[in-house]
Amino acid sequence: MRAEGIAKPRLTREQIAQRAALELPDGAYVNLGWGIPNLIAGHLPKGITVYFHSENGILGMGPRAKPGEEDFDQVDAMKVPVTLIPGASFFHQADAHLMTRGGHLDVAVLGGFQVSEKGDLANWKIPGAKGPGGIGGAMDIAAGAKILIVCMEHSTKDGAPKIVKRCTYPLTALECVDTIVTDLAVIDVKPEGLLLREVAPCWSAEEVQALTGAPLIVRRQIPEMSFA
Amino acid sequence: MRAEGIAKPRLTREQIAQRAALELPDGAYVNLGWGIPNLIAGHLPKGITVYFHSENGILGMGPRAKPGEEDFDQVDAMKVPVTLIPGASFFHQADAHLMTRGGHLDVAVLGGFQVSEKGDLANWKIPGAKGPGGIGGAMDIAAGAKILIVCMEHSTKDGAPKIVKRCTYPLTALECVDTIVTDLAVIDVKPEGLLLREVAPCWSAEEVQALTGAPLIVRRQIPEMSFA
Amino acid sequence: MKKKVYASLDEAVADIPDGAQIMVGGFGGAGFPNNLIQALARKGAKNITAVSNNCGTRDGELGIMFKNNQIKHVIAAFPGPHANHFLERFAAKEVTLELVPQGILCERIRAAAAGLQGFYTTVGVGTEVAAGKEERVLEGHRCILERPIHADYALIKAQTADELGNLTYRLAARNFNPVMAMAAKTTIAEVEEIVPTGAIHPEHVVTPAIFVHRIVQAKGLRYAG
Amino acid sequence: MKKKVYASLDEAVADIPDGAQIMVGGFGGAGFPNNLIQALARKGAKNITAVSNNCGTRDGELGIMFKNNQIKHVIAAFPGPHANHFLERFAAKEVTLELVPQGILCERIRAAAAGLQGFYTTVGVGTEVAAGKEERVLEGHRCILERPIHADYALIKAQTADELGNLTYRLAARNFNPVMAMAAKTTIAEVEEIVPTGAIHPEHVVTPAIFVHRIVQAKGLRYAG
Repeated sequence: MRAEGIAKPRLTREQIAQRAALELPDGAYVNLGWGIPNLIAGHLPKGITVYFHSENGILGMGPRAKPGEEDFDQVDAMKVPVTLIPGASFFHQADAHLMTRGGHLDVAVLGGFQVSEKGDLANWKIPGAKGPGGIGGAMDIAAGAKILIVCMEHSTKDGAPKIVKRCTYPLTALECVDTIVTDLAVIDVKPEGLLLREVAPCWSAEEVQALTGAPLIVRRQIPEMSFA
Repeated sequence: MRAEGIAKPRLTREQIAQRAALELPDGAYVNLGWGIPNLIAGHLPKGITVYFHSENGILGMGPRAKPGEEDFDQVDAMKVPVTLIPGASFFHQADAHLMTRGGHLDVAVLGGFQVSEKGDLANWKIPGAKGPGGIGGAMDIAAGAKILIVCMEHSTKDGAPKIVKRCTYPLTALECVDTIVTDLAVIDVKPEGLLLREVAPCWSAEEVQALTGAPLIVRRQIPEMSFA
Repeated sequence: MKKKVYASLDEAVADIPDGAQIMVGGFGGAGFPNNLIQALARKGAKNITAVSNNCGTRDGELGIMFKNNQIKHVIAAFPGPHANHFLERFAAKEVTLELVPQGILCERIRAAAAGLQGFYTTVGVGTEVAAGKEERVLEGHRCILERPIHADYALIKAQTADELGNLTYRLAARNFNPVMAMAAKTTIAEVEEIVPTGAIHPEHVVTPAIFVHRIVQAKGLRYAG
Repeated sequence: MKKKVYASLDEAVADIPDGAQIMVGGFGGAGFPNNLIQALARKGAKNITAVSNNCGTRDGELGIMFKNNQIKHVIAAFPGPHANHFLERFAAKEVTLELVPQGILCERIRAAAAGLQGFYTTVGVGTEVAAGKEERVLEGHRCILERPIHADYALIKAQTADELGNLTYRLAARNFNPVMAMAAKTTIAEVEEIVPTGAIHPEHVVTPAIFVHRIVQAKGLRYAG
C-alpha cells in the first residue's frame, strides 16, 4: 500500500478544490471546512450562485475582505474577515447549528484525515498529537448535511492510505461521507461500497486502488476527472 | 363544606386582582393569565413598574389599546390589542416559552379551578365539559415561574371549596403554586401545608377554614387583607 | 437557479398532496397565513394532519378546512372557543386531536428543525399530557420525554420577504411563524411585501432565506378570525 | 427599581466568587467580552469553571485567566492553536477540559436557558464525545443524551444596550452571546454604547431585557486575541 513506487503527478490542493466545486448545485447552501474545502469558494464555475454558511452565524458570505477593508466583527469560522453577498444574514450560534444539524445545508465539504469504506470520517485529531485537539463544528456539520463531501490528499505524507477499511483515528461521525475528492480520484460512498467515479489525469483505476486501503468498485471505464 | 350558611360579602374579582397586584415586586417580569389575573394590570400601585410578558411573544405590554387605535398584529395572549411601554420587545414563540419554562419570569399569576394543599394546580379543563378543552400556555408557565400566584374565587358557584386536599379536575402542574389569592383570603403554600396569611374584611380564620377543603395553618392573629 | 417568488397563492400550494402534514403559523388572530389556507381549501387536499396553535376561528384561519372536512388529525395547544367547525368534527369523531402545552408544541417543532430526536421537560408531568410518555428523573426533576414534530409543509405569514427568501415579521404576528419556517421540508411564506434581495439589513433578518422555499404576496385577507 | 447600568467594569464583576461557573461569549476573535475578562483577571477569582467556544488566544480573550491560573475546568469546542496558556496548564494537569462539539455546546447552553433537562442528538454517536453518555435509538437514529449546561454568570459582549437591558449585536460578533445571555443566573453585558430605554426598535431587539442583569460600557479592548 506504500506509494514510493509511484511518482506520477498528483493534483494540487487548488485542483482538488476546483474539482470539488463542480459538485455544488446552483443555489445551494454550503458550508466549507478548514483546509482544502476553504479553497473551493475561489473556484465556483461562472453562473453558479452558492450561499456560503459559516457556523459562527453567517449565511451569504462572499470572498475574503480586501486588505484595509477588513471588519473583525465580520469573520468566518477560520477567523478570516469576509465580505457579504446581497441577501446575507446574521444569526446566533444555536440557529447556526440548527442549520447544520437539522439537515438544512445542501452540501458540506470537510477536510479529512481518514474516511472508511462505510463513510465514517475522522478529521479532528491525530492520534498521539500533543494537546487535547479541537472539535469545533465538524461533528455537527458531518451529522447533519444532506450531502457531505470530503476533500483530502489520497495518502498521508508517509504514503499511507487515508481511505481505509476502518478508521484508526478518533472519529468525527459514522457513515456520514457521500463523496471523497482527492488528488487522485472522485469516489462515492455507496451502500455496496466505495464506487470509483473519476481518476486524476494519467492515473488508472488500478493505480488508484493500489493507494487505497479499501476495495474500490470499478464499473466500466473510469473517466478522467473534469475540472469545468 | 357547603357555603349556604354564610352570606357575608366576599371580595369582587377586581378586589382580588387589586390584592394580588401588591404581590408584584418593582421591576418584576410577570405573566398574567386569563380571568382575574388579567385584571391585575389595572391595579398596580403607584411607583411600581412591572414588565408584562405575553406568551405569544411580547415583553413590556402596556394597557389595552384605546378604541380606534387597535393594531391587530399587536395583541396579547387573550387576543386583545395592547400598547407597549418603552423598552418592549417582540420574539418568537420558542423564545417566549423559553422565558416561561426556563424560570425567567419573576412572577406568574394564573386563574384556577382547584389548588391542592401541596400546591398542585388544575386550571384548564372542567371534568365532563363538552369538547376537548385547551391547555394553551398554562402548563409551561406553571412549571417554570419563580413564583406562581393563583387568583380565584374561594368556592365554586355551587359552594364547593376550590382549595382541596387533592385535585379532582385534570391537572395543570404538580406542586407549582406558591400563593393563592381568593375572595376570602391570602394563603401561602408551604412545605408544612397551607399557611393562612390574610383574611378578607369581616371574615375570620375559622370561617375561611370552613369553606376550605384542606387544613389551614393559622399562626397567631390573622391580619385583614390590605389593598394598598 | 430556481425562483422562490410565486405568482399566485394557488400555484404556491398546488403540489400539497392528500395526507400531508402541515404546520400553520399564527396566534390570537395575528400572523395567520389566511390567504394560503384559503388556497389550500380551494385546492381541496384531504386527510391533512395540521400542526397549529389553535383550530380555527369560525370560518377563519383553519376553520374553513375543518368546515370542508380536509383535516383528519390536528396537533394543537388551544383549539379555541370559536373553533366551531373543529368542535363539530371532533364531536362527530371525524378529526382526532393531540393536545399539547403551547411551549412544548413550539419546542417540539424546534427540535425537528434543529435535528434533535427528543428532549426532556418537567412540563406536563403528572397531567393528562404525560399519558404514554416515558418518565424519568433528570437534574433532580421528574421529566417526560417529548418527541420532535416534523412537517412536509409549513404555511407561514411574514410581513416582508426579499426575493431570496429572507423574512421579517410585524409586531406580535411573529409568534409561531419563524419556528415553523425552520421545521418543514417545504416552507411557503405569504407576505405583505416583496423587496429586492439585500433590502433587509442582514442583522434584522428574522428568518434566513435557507428556510424559505416559496414566497407569495398576500391578497387581502389579513385577519380572518 | 434596581439600575442595571454599572459605572465600571470592576464593579460589574465584583461579586463573582471563587468557584463560579461562568459562560464567556465570542468566536473567532469577534464578540468577546474582553474588558470584563480583564476585570475578572484583576479581581483574581479562582477555581473558575469556564464555558467558552475557545480557550483564549495568547494573552487575549480567556488567555489571561489561564495565564493567572484562575480556571480549573473548561467546557469548550475548540481550544484553539494559539491557546498557549491553556495548553500549558492542560499539559501540567492544572486545568481539566470537557471537549464538546460546537453546536452541541450551544444547544446544551440553550437547554439550560429553556428549562429543558436534556436532549437526544445523533451528533457524536460512535465518537469519543459519546463516552459515558446514554445511547439509544430514537426516530430511527442512534442518539446520545446530552445534558444542559448552566452557569452562575455569563459575560457577554453586545454592541448596543438600552438602559433597561435590551441588546443588539454587531455582525458576526453575535455568535454565542445571545444564547449564553439566556442561560446564566446573572448576565453581565459589556457594550459599545448605551442608549435610552426604548431607543431600540422592539422588532430589532435580539436579547430582551429580561435576560440581562448588568450593563457596562466597554473600555477600549475590542479585539484582544
